[in-house]
Amino acid sequence: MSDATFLEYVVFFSAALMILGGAIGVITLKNPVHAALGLVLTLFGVAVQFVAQQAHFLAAVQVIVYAGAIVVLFLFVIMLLGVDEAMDLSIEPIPIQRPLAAVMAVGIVGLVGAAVVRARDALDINPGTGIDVAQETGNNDANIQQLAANLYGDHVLAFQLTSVLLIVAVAGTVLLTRKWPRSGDDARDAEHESSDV
Amino acid sequence: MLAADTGPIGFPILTALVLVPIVGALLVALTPKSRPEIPKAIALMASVGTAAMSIWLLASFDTGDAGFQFVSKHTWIEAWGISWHLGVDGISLFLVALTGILFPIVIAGIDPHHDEKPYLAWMLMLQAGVMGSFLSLDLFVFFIFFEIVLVPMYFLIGGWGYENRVYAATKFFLYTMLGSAFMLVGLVATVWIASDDLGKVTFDLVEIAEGADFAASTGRWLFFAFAIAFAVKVPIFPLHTWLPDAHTQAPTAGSVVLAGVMLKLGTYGLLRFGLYLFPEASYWSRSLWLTLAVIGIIYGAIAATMQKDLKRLIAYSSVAHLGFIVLGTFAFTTQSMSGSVIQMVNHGVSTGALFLFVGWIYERRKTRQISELNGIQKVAPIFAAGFMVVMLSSIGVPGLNGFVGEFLILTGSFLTARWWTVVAAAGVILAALYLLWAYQRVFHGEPDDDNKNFPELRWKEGLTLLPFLGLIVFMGVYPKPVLDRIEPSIDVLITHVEEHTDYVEPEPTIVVGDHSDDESGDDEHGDDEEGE
Amino acid sequence: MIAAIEPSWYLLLAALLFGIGAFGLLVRRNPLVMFMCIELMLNAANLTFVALATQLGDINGQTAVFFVMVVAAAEVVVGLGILVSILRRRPGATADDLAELKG
Amino acid sequence: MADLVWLIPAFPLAGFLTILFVGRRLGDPKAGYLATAAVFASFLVGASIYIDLLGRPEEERETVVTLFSWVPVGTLQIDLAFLADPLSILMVLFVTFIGGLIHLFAVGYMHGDPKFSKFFLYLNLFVFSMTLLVLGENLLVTFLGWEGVGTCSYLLIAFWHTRESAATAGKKAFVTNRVGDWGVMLAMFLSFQAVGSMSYSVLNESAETGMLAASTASAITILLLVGAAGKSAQLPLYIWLPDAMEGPTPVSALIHAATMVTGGVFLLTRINPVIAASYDWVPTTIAWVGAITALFAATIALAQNDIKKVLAYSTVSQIGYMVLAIGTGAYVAAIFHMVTHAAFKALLFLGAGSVIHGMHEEQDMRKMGALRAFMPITAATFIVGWLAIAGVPPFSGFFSKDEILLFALADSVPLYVVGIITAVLTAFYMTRQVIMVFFGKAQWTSLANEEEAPEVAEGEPPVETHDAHGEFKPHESPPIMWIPLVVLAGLAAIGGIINLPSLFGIPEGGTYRLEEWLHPVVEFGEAEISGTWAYDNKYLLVAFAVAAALGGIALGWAVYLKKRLKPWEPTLFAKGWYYDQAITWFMGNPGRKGFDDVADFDQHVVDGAVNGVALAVKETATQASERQSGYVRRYAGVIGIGVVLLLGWFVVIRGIL
Repeated sequence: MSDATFLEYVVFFSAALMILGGAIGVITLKNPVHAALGLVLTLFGVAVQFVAQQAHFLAAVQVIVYAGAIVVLFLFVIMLLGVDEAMDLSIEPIPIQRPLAAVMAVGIVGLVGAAVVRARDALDINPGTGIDVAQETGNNDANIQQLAANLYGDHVLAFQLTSVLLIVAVAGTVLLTRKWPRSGDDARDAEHESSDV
Repeated sequence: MLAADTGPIGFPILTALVLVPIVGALLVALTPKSRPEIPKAIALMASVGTAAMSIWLLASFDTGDAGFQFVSKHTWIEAWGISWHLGVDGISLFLVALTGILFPIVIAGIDPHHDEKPYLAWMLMLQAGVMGSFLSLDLFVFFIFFEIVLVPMYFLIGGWGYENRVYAATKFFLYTMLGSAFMLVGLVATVWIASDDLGKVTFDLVEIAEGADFAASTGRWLFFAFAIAFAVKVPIFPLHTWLPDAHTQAPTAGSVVLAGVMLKLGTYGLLRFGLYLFPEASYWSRSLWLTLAVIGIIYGAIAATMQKDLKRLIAYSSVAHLGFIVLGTFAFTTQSMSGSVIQMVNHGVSTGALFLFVGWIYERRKTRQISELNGIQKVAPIFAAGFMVVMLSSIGVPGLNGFVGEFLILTGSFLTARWWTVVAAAGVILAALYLLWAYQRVFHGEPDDDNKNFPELRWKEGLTLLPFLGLIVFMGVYPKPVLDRIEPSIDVLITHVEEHTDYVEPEPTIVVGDHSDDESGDDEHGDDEEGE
Repeated sequence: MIAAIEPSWYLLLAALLFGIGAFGLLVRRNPLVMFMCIELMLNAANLTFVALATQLGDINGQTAVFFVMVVAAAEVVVGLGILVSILRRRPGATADDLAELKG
Repeated sequence: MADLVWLIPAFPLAGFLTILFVGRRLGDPKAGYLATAAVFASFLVGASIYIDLLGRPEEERETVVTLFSWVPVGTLQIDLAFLADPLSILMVLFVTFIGGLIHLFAVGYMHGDPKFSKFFLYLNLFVFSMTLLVLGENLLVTFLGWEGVGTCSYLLIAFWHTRESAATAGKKAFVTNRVGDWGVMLAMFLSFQAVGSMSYSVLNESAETGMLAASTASAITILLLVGAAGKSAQLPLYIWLPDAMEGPTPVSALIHAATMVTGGVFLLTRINPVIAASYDWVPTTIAWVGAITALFAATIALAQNDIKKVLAYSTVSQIGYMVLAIGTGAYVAAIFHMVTHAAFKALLFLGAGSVIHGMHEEQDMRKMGALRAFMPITAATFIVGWLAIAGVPPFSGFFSKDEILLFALADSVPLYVVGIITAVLTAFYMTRQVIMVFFGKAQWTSLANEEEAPEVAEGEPPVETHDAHGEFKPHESPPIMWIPLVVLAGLAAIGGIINLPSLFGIPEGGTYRLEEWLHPVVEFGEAEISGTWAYDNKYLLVAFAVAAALGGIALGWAVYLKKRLKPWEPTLFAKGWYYDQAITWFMGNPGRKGFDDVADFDQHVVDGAVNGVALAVKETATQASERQSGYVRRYAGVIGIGVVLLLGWFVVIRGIL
């Protein structure tokens, strides 16, 4: 493995800064709209990190699906429900929740970090079949093609099931959020309820 | 021991005995609500069909054969050595027959008063469970049926019972489940440990019992795991308190079935899965069981005497009667164990009939309190006469069925457990006391205003009662056909115990006619010979 | 040749991101923000996947990320649907107000 | 002919079944006649078997008829088998004959009772059971009859069950008998353990050949004595018999005087070789149980005012004599007294029944008197019975009692003294009864107009179609009732001929007929008394016995008729030495409380423990569920801590580092 170039360090650290800054923004900003914007920042940072690791397709999906669709959905819901008023973060109703959270966060980061640091040399480099990289193969679509082959080959069944999952999720959401008639002709309602539940 | 696939006839009758009620239950459950008469018809057909098959089984049972007959064996889960292994021998034959006969009578003769469809479905399910428990020769299959039995009974008590039914049903379920938990652990451990001896994992009862040789300490732990489950089910003192509640709160049919066949799952289990699997441990711990049995006999009788609720009184009398069965089981003689088996059937018949009467009394008077009943014999003499016959059978008057079992148990137990028997025989006095006293308070005297219109025995009730009375008299006068079928299997079981322990079944001290014996004889003749 | 940056750097970054997300999940009461924190944690996981896929030279890691995204999308859809129906009945509810499972 | 012995129980059984199914249709009095006919048919079969046996040599007078195998398990093989031998056939003869007469009497006595047919249903069942008892070839068949008669006794005592006292008396009889049955059952078990059989022949043979150890024989005997004490109403279990007088009078005569209560004596006679094989103290114990009971019951009878209670205690006392005879090895005398007692006591009871009937259900002797003019036949027959029981020669009781006293003296002097005192008392209290009922001044005229008549008009169950009750007047019973009385009086008078002693030139060949007849049965156990002082002085003993009887009568005469002496009837005697009260008190108070305590213990301690466990689980669960705050963030936090701990375990402890 060749040493990283300066540019790569710049990219890594600036992206890391985006990620962590956005994440801290998410958890500290009182207004949920601002928090959502912090999330966008993080997601973009992650996309950058994907690009840096030659996972171009995932980076694109990350931007389109996450930053595009999901965050928009968040914002949409915030606006729909009108919950964008700020919340006082200085109060904590549940006793010792924050120390608990702190212990947990520090514990996870510390332990995982310690493990990663100690194990950095233990991992084999590239024992697998290898990842196609555009620069090396000369094929600009190398990453997409390799991913597609893997997805439609080894994981085709799981892929099919994700489509089922999405349909169920959509259908379930529609059912969940639909407003059912409260009263009125009971018989028809009851039948409705029972057939749907 | 292991015959071919199905037995002398090509038809797998034992499987059918289990499946017909299950299919009946499913069919009943599937019938539409709009046709209330169909479930009854289906239930009757299924149960009568089962009864017919069990009677046919009785008739074609090979009397001299001690082993399992009509064996049906099919591999089910090969990896764990589980197979659908059914068989019947002298010990289970009459319990199977009783199960087969009791249910159609109960289904036809007792009206649940509401929600007949689920009631019938549960009844059939219960029959299948009990049937399966009596027939299984595979530990796994047995356990499944043993547990299945709880579910219908829980719903029958909870759904069709009396004022405190939910409490009673829950108590019944939890208490029995607790015991079964021990058994499940013991069962898995048994199979696991036995696999060392057998070289393979198998749940087959016969293979384990014949092939495995547990170390004494291991066998004792395993035995107790099983025995606790059965002791709760029997119930043996001091694990009996679920029984009065369950009996009192259960609907009439539930009580009849509970007393008639379900309690026998415990005593049958002790014989089949206690003594047969763990002869060493059961022989080693016999003093404990004998003592508990005798305490149960006396204690149950005393507690019965003071009950104010007629149904509760009979429930406590069951505790006493089942004490006799346990006594006979752990006395390890041909007579006592045959007596135990026949007493299981006899107790089922006579106590079942007593519960029928209490149910009828409740239907008429809406009370079971002894203090609110009096003088019934004057207004309903036939009703009273029927009760009297059943009661005398329960007391153990010779010539009626109750006596044969008690007599054999006590005679046999006297050989190996003399002082226990001396005390247990006193339970016979108490049995007369509590039943006659109850009879006097309920039936004798001048009826008061509430009781003077007590309706006489109805035709339908009489017809329901008739099979019980027939069995009571027949089994009391001519028990030989029954005993002939029981004895070979008991002999095999005792031999099995003798092979695994230093126990030797005692013989009579003096054999008259054989004058070659030393004339002076052993002067002590065994006063201390067999005692503990 | 790819990824001159050592994979463990990515892993450390992912651990930090995960820790922040988890911390936020525990301290924020707004259910929407809690959802966002979950997204942060998922992204931390994705980052790990990609980093290890690169290090091990195994495309399956990237495939897993793909699936995680799909599931995340589905989860957000359903979760937000639930939130909408809850908040419609009880406007302004925080996570602490939804304590019906109290024993 | 002896092979047809099964017919003897078959007839009453057939009668029972017939009445069971069509009894109500037959009604009053046909059902009664049917029942009577069934019993007499048994008597005829018994008589022909008797003749058959008589024609055989002595050692062949024993036939076993096996009907079927009853309880066969392993070494225990019990057949439902009958033994026709001199003892059983003798028992059958007197049971069925006297039983038949009592049936006949009952047809008249129970006339008009709404449960007429049921009464004969029970009576036939009783006779069936009684014949099983005496014909049984083994202990178990006897026990079948034993319990059967006990059950019938229960049913018949409680026949008028709407009366609280009758119901209680029935229950008491059954339960007390069960105490005795406990002994019989244990004796059966012991017999099986010792000889592997319950058959009399095996048991007796093993005793005769000396193979039965004395300890076992003693235990069997004592346990059977417990059973006999229950069934034959001996101390300490006699308490049920006086109460049993709550039953209809024919029942008292049949069951509680003539037949059932002698079952214990029969059983002990049946196993006489076993008694002989016992330790010496065993027969002595039996004798003393009998002697003390005889004296004890006689004292109580002195002070009873109920006409049936006197006879009940007298029965206890007389059976005490029989048990005394058993204990002294006088089996023939015991059976002899049993037969004569059956005759005269049945006579006395039926006479009492006739009196009660004539007095419109009055049982208190203080309200009787001078009845001989109104009921001449009853009075005459009653007097015969009185002389017989008092032991006045040549009535039957004299001979049988004399035999017993002879054996008693041969055994020990104290036994004889007790026996003689009892004889005096017997003569005395019977005289008292006869005088109070039939002689003296009529005590009923004054009562009649005041209170008695309306009370009768209300009607106890056996309502007779009497004349109008405006004028109270005792009346003689109808012929169907007095004919049995006359027959029984004849038997009571001349019954002694079956076993005349060789006294006073009684012709050779006429003496000791019963002894010869029973010889094969009691050969082994019968005591040998020839050569003892008592035997050599038997004329003296006869004189003593006659003096005792006449003395007792004279004393009674003087006290109750001539009023020369003040009657001495202490409350202690009237209350039966407070024995019954003590037991009743014990059962009612500490006994009942103990039972209640056990029931409470079950409710609160045993079940309480179960419910306590359930409660503890519930409490713990409630506590635990309060930890469930419902805050999803708290849950997440706890999960997080778990994750940290798990990570810590992997990373630090498992040492990935």
